[in-house]
Amino acid sequence: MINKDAEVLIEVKNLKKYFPVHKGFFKRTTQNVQAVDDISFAIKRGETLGLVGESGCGKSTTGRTIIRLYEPTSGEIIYKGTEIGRLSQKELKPYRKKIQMIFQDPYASLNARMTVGDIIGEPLDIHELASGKERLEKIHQLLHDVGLNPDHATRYPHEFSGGQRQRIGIARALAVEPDFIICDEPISALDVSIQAQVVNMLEDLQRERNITYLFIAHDLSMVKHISDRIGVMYLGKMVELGPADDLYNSPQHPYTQALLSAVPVPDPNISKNSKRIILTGDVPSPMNPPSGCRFRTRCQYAMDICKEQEPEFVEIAPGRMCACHLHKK
Amino acid sequence: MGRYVLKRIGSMVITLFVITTFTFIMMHLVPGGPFTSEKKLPPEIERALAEKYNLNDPISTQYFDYLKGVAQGDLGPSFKYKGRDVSGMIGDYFPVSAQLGGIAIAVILLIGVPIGVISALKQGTWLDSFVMLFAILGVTIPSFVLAALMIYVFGVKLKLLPTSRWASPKHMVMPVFALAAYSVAFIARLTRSSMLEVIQQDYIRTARAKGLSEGVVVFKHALKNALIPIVTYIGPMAAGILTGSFVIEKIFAIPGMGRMFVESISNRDYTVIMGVTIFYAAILVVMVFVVDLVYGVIDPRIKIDED
Amino acid sequence: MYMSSENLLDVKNLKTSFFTHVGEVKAIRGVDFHLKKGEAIGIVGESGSGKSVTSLSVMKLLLNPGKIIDGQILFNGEDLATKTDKEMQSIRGNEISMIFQDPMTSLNPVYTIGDQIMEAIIKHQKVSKEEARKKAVEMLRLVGIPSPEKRIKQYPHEFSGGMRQRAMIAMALSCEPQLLIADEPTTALDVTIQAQILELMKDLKDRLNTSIILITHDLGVVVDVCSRIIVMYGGLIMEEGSSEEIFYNPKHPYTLGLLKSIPKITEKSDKQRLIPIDGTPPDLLKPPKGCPFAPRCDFAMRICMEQSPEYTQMSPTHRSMCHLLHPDAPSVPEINGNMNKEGQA
Amino acid sequence: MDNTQLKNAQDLWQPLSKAERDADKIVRPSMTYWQDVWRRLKGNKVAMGSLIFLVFLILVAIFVPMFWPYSYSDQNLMNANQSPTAEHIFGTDKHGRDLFIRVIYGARISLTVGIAASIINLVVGVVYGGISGYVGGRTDNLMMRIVDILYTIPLTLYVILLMVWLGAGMKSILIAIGTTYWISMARIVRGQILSLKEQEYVMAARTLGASDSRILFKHLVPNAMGPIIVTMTMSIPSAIFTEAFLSFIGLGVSAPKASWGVLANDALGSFMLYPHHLFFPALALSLTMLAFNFLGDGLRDALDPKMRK
Amino acid sequence: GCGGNQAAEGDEAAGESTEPKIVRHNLGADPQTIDPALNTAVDGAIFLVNVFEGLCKTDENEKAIPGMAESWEVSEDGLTYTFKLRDAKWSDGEPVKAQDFEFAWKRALDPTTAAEYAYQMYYLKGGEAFNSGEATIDEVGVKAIDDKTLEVVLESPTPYFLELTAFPTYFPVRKDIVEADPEGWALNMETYISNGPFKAVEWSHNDVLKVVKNENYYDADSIQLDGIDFYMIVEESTGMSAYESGEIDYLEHIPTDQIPTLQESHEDFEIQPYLGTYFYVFNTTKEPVNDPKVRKALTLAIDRQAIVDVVTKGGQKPASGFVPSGMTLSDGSDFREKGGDFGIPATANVEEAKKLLAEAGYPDGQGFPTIEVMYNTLEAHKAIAEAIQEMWKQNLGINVELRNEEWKVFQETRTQGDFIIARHGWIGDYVDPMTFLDMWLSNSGNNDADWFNDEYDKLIADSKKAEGADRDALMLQAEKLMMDANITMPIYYYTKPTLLKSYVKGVHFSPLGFVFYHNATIEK
Ligand SMILES: Nc1ncnc2c1ncn2[C@@H]1O[C@H](COP(=O)(O)OP(=O)(O)OP(=O)(O)O)[C@@H](O)[C@H]1O
Ligand SMILES: Nc1ncnc2c1ncn2[C@@H]1O[C@H](COP(=O)(O)OP(=O)(O)OP(=O)(O)O)[C@@H](O)[C@H]1O
Ligand SMILES: [Mg+2]
Ligand SMILES: [Mg+2]
Repeated sequence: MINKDAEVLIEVKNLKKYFPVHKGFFKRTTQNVQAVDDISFAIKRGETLGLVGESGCGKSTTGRTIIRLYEPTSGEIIYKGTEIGRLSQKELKPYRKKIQMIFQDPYASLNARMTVGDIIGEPLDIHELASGKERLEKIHQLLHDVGLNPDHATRYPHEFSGGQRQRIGIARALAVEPDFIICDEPISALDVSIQAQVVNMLEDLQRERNITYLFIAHDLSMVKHISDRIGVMYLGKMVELGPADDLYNSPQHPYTQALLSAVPVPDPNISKNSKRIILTGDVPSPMNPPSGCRFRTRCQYAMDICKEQEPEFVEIAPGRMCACHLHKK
Repeated sequence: MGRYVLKRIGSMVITLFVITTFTFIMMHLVPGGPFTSEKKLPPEIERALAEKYNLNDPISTQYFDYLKGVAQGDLGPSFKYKGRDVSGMIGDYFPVSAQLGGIAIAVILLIGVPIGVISALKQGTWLDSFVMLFAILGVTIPSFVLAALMIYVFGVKLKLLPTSRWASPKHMVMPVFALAAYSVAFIARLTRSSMLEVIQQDYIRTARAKGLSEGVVVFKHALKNALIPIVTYIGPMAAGILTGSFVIEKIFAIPGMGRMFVESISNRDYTVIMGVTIFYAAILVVMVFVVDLVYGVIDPRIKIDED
Repeated sequence: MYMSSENLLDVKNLKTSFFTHVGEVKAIRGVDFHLKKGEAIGIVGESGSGKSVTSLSVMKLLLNPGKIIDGQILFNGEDLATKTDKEMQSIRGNEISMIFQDPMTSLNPVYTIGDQIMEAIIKHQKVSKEEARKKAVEMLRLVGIPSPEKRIKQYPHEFSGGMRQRAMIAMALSCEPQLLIADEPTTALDVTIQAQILELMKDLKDRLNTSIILITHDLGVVVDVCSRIIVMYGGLIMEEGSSEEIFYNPKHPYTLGLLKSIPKITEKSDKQRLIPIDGTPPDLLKPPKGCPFAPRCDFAMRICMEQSPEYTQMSPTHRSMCHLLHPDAPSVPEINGNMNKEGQA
Repeated sequence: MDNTQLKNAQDLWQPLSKAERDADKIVRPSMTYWQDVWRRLKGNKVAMGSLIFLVFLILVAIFVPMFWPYSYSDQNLMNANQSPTAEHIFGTDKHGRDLFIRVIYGARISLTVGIAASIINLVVGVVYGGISGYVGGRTDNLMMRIVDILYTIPLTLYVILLMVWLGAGMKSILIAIGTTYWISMARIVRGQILSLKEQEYVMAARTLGASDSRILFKHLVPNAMGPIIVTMTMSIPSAIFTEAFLSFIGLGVSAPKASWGVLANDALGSFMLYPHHLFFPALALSLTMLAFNFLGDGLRDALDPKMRK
Repeated sequence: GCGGNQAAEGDEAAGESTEPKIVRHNLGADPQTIDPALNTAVDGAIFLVNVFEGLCKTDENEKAIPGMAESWEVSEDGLTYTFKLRDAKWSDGEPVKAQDFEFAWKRALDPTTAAEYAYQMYYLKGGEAFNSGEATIDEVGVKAIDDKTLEVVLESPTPYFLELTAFPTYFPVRKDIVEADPEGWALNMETYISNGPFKAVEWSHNDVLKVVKNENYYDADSIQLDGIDFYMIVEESTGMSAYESGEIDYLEHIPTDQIPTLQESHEDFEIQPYLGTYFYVFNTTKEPVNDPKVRKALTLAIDRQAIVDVVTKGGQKPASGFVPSGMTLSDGSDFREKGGDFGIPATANVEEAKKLLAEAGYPDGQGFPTIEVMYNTLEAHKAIAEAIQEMWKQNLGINVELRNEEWKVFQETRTQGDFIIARHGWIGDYVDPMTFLDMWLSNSGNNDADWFNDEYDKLIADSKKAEGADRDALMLQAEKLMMDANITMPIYYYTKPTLLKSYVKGVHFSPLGFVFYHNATIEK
């Protein structure tokens, strides 16, 4: 489905995002939240990369840093060969058309006081893509594209169901005809039947327009369904990355294993027989992550080395990367 | 925490300095001086007065001398009240204003908050509409009209209460009420809207689900959460009320600081204007600071020493 | 139909409405179900189908415009619907506890976790503060919160989402209720924390013989904990049955639609399209006079728009409300046949 | 089941096509935001009553002086201090002027002051508070300290200065009120913006490349409209009374023109003897304020699309 | 629903004869000082005349009678006065000495004291020179010959000098006490030693100033009151309420609107004379009032009777000359009556006014520019201005606009001549026409009309040297000159409406605004 030789659309190199915690008399930065700590990956045109991990591990931060809602602390964000991590907001404006985002919360990400038409029309206005009658036609076209009725343009977000709202968000993202869309948990807030509607639509759009996705979610079955490759994050680090099926069938990192075992299976027979790896202990604070491997405090295989040395993120099989001392030969 | 307090005190001092400077400049820009009077003084007398109060010095010198004095805790002599100094005058009048204001604040809280709570709980009932109608009227009817009406009814007609002065608890009833009315109304509206919001919160439902009685739910769980906007309003309001209301003090002939301040402006009593402004500003910035501290007490999520 | 004497909870023809200024929102339009001691049932359904309102009705915690307008809620044989607020206070938190949908907002942010747990214990068990504290610590330990002695002094915002959820559970269980209502206890959590909580609930059910109503739209979660499932839609129960019956032998197009729309993590990568249920839920201000699901139902018939279907009982535990089950109806293989092979395997 | 249904029982079991299923979906007429606000407002009886009252008052203030037999300045000293009669329905004041027409004329001034002040207040307060809250950090701190300072500087001094520099008149009043009245609005808007700016729809707008001013004024301010309107309506009476105070210092419109605040102030000394001097202006003011408050509450609801149905 | 009057009676002021006889007098504002040398205000003076006593006192006709001075001699040239002091004591029992007077007067003139009313003592030889630093303290013409003899030398003969010695600035102070704490002695009631019928015991600022009978007063036996409480209720309507509810016995700032009803029905109400003129001043350098005809027309076009009857209501008299009545000439006749009315009737003379206006080039008011009338912010001034505005409009067909300013700003504006017509008022400092006439001297700081007339200056200068009938004639001539020039538009002569409880008897009011409780008593 993905052309193996397709060009790399977006590449992230050694991306770090620390949030300063201010304290004290002169507002000195005394501590950092290491929300994203040195992660690298690349996504090819037309590909979907899934990103999973525990709550608070830095998935959203990764997405938001790529789209430059946050200033990266260090590292590079390369879009079609251009470094965009350091551009000013002004220089960034043309790229705002190319990279778009769909937000987690379909309720909060639409301004309740704007009509759907104005919400979808806003990117057109900002980038002066269309005006007057043309603008209206474009809005109607977009609504049609995401499976809504052009009549809906004069309604307000709260008059729609969650799934429909998420479609409005998608129509807004599509208005500028982007190449790359970051989907930050676009379906987590929706119920199952509506999740399916949205996922289907994303897939259709990808097929028609060759759009590239970074798909963030914690619902592993859905991520697996939509993604070509999946990255697993833990406490600001990428711990495993590989093709969706391979990763599911043979998870290599202990955290990935725990994660997969915890997925509830909607099937009474399987559910009753499955065994779970229940993680013990709490998620360590990203303000002072554990030394060495960040997962070691909750890892059932933790060894001495895990405490001393941080495992490298290396290729352990063709197309599969993992950061764990267990795989060091 | 200690550092935070230091930092806040630093910014208070800067704010006070700017206020002092502005007031000083404005005061000297305003026409008329302390010795302007209907019968013009002979030039030699004016000269002698200017000499005595250092008004012949360049404005900048006067300003820095004044600041020096203030830094040493000396607010200077009054120009109009012969022989009295500003600190002494504040010492005479502030306690009265503070007493009146303190009681009024207590009344505001003890009446305004429960009224707001009740009308929020009875939202949409006649009780609610009735209370809110009064609240709007309370905001609409200015305190001087209210005071005059009360004096007429309770002082002159019914002879229940003394009309003026500040001597016994009986003397306090009307001024306190006239002073509190507006804020009672305001607080009631504020409390109501804030309670309406809180009462719908999930954690109130949780409290009910625990089987707690309605009183505990409302006054322990809901009210504390609804206090933030109330406290925000009360801070600056308290500074204003404690330092005295000109209108109330004048109408009820109460020897307070509000009266003194407005009179000092009409008198162009420079040092008094400055002294009271600084005093008021100091109370205000302290109040704003106290509000911030209280935020932290009420709501543990608010971290005051990280801004 | 049921031996009501065995039942801890027996809800009969419950109707609940919200009297808003735009009109009456008929959120629950006649719901019957029951629950035995030590039993866990799941309520599933789309957003807005009335799951939360049902549970809030049982607790009698509906907010202002909401009113129970008809029906009985028999708890241990007593009708909660006719009880006063005062009488309910001794039942709530004591005999029936509830875990609310959103753990982030369901704890009072201005009191410590300990305060909030102890409050209920002191109120219902009439113990001293010190004993209540001990009990609270013990409860927190039970739900797996490390060093509970320290944690008890912290405020909700100092807890992670999963910890808050567990604190809520500790609070709900602190008085050892006979009935626990858990309203979407895990929606906001990621799978690993969700797994911990589900484990805990099963454990409590087994150890304390607590009855559980688990409300969710995540079918995987229901299957994990519950033996019986109620499927709600538009304020009505569409179908009810044991988990096996619901999963392998659904008799309602809505249940079928729900099941079809979930991707299977076990599926191979030859990707199939997901099969969603198109359309939107009904407007409960003007509930359709026929079957509420009819406008979205692929098999809808004229009668479905005209007339509300009756329940058809398939087995002692399995019933469904669909015109397709009527003998006159045309046969639809998905419903009338046993379509799910796995069920027989 | 009744008979009619049984008759075409066969028909009843016919599967429906998709189009038929969609047939009874309710289609809402399409309207613009403002049409919608207006429609919602119309549904609110109290708010509409208030609006009608205010419009009526404004019309009366504009047109009644044109045909009323007396003007606000016509004196008849021999007729002073009359109680209401058929001839002078509100009675006369101490110069024997018709109190009714003076109250009506006062409405022109007080309403202009009240409305204009709240508009200035709205514009300055919202922009200032909006910028302070939106930009945040040091700018916010600085801007809020400036607000503290403005709040503390003696108003009387400031107003006297204005009077000396600008002279009396409506313009000066508006400047005086406009420069000092927006402070509480600024504080409130700032608070709202601080909490709103972290919302996801703001992030969304930013990813679209929206400029800061667009985000502030198209996204944030409309969402803070509730508290803004409440603050605005609550500030109208104090603006009207501040005008009376300004007139006292000499900044106001010159006598014999008189606003409600001035009428009420002047009547205070003699209200025991001539209660009607105080009663009518105070009544006009209170009714107007009630109307503004109810209209404000209604408008707040109407501006919120969630109240639609 | 309560007992009405009875309740109040039983409350505080129950009329038992054993009760101390204390009058509760509302002073209004808190005195800015009660140091006799520094006081400039009437409220302070009301207090001072009851606790201090000068060389002379004044009788009911405002003529000097012996006070601290038993007797006096005046030299032929009228320049040297020799006072013989009686055996009087200070309130602490010390004797009152001539040195106390010398000290007090020199202190008032001393530039370092910076007394605003020092000019009240410029009559003393070398007084003005010392005050402006051009002479030494020893050159001032006051000297204690011995403990009981005081010699005073004047700059020029001053017929009203004896009355001046009854004025508070001339009161003696105790040298030892004042020198010990020159600023603070008058604030601490312990050190506030006085020599009058009462002595101060408590001063709670802005609230009450209490005095009690001074047992050391030489005439203590005739003092029947036990004390006076001076209250400070500023707000007129509150004062009125306090009076009505029986909290105070004396009130003099009465809300205007209440006066007619009080006058009709209240036995306590009385209108006292008050030496002052309320007038508008024209800026004689500004168009169009630089034309005397215009000024005259404006002066004639207002109905003063209507103003006092309907607007001010305090029993004021319409003013037709600048100097108010109440001051006698050497032959005992009233200055005002002698001076005549300059053709200014109590009601408007519209015809004459119109004629003059037409002569000035504005027939029927046509072409008359819209000018501004200024007043300082006060309800009473506004009411008068509004009435006058309307009268001019109706009678002359001219439009004027009203403008009000804050008091101090207004004074600056008026001094700087930044006006066309401005409200003015003048209260006499002493009971002699000169206190009104010398304000229009070319070198007077109070000549806001900017009217400079050499002839006038000469008349006044001559009158200061003259005596008896000559002096009277010169002053009358001067007033006529100034009135004919129409630089002012007199409106009314002040009065002082008062409310005094009928059980308080024997209170004396002076036209300078002072209230004497020397012979007062309470009879209930
Ligand atoms: N603006 C911010 N300031 C400070 N810390 C932040 C900020 N945004 C995120 N963080 C911190 O960064 C870490 C990663 O947050 P992020 O939102 O990226 O997690 P996530 O993986 O998206 O989690 P979830 O699944 O809950 O959405 C968290 O510890 C969070 O507290
Ligand atoms: N306070 C209220 N006022 C009006 N309608 C309400 C109110 N609360 C709930 N409803 C309506 O009742 C219906 C049922 O809501 P309920 O909360 O039970 O849904 P749910 O099944 O719990 O959905 P979710 O999965 O989103 O929690 C909905 O249509 C909702 O709009
Ligand atoms: Mg996230
Ligand atoms: Mg729910």
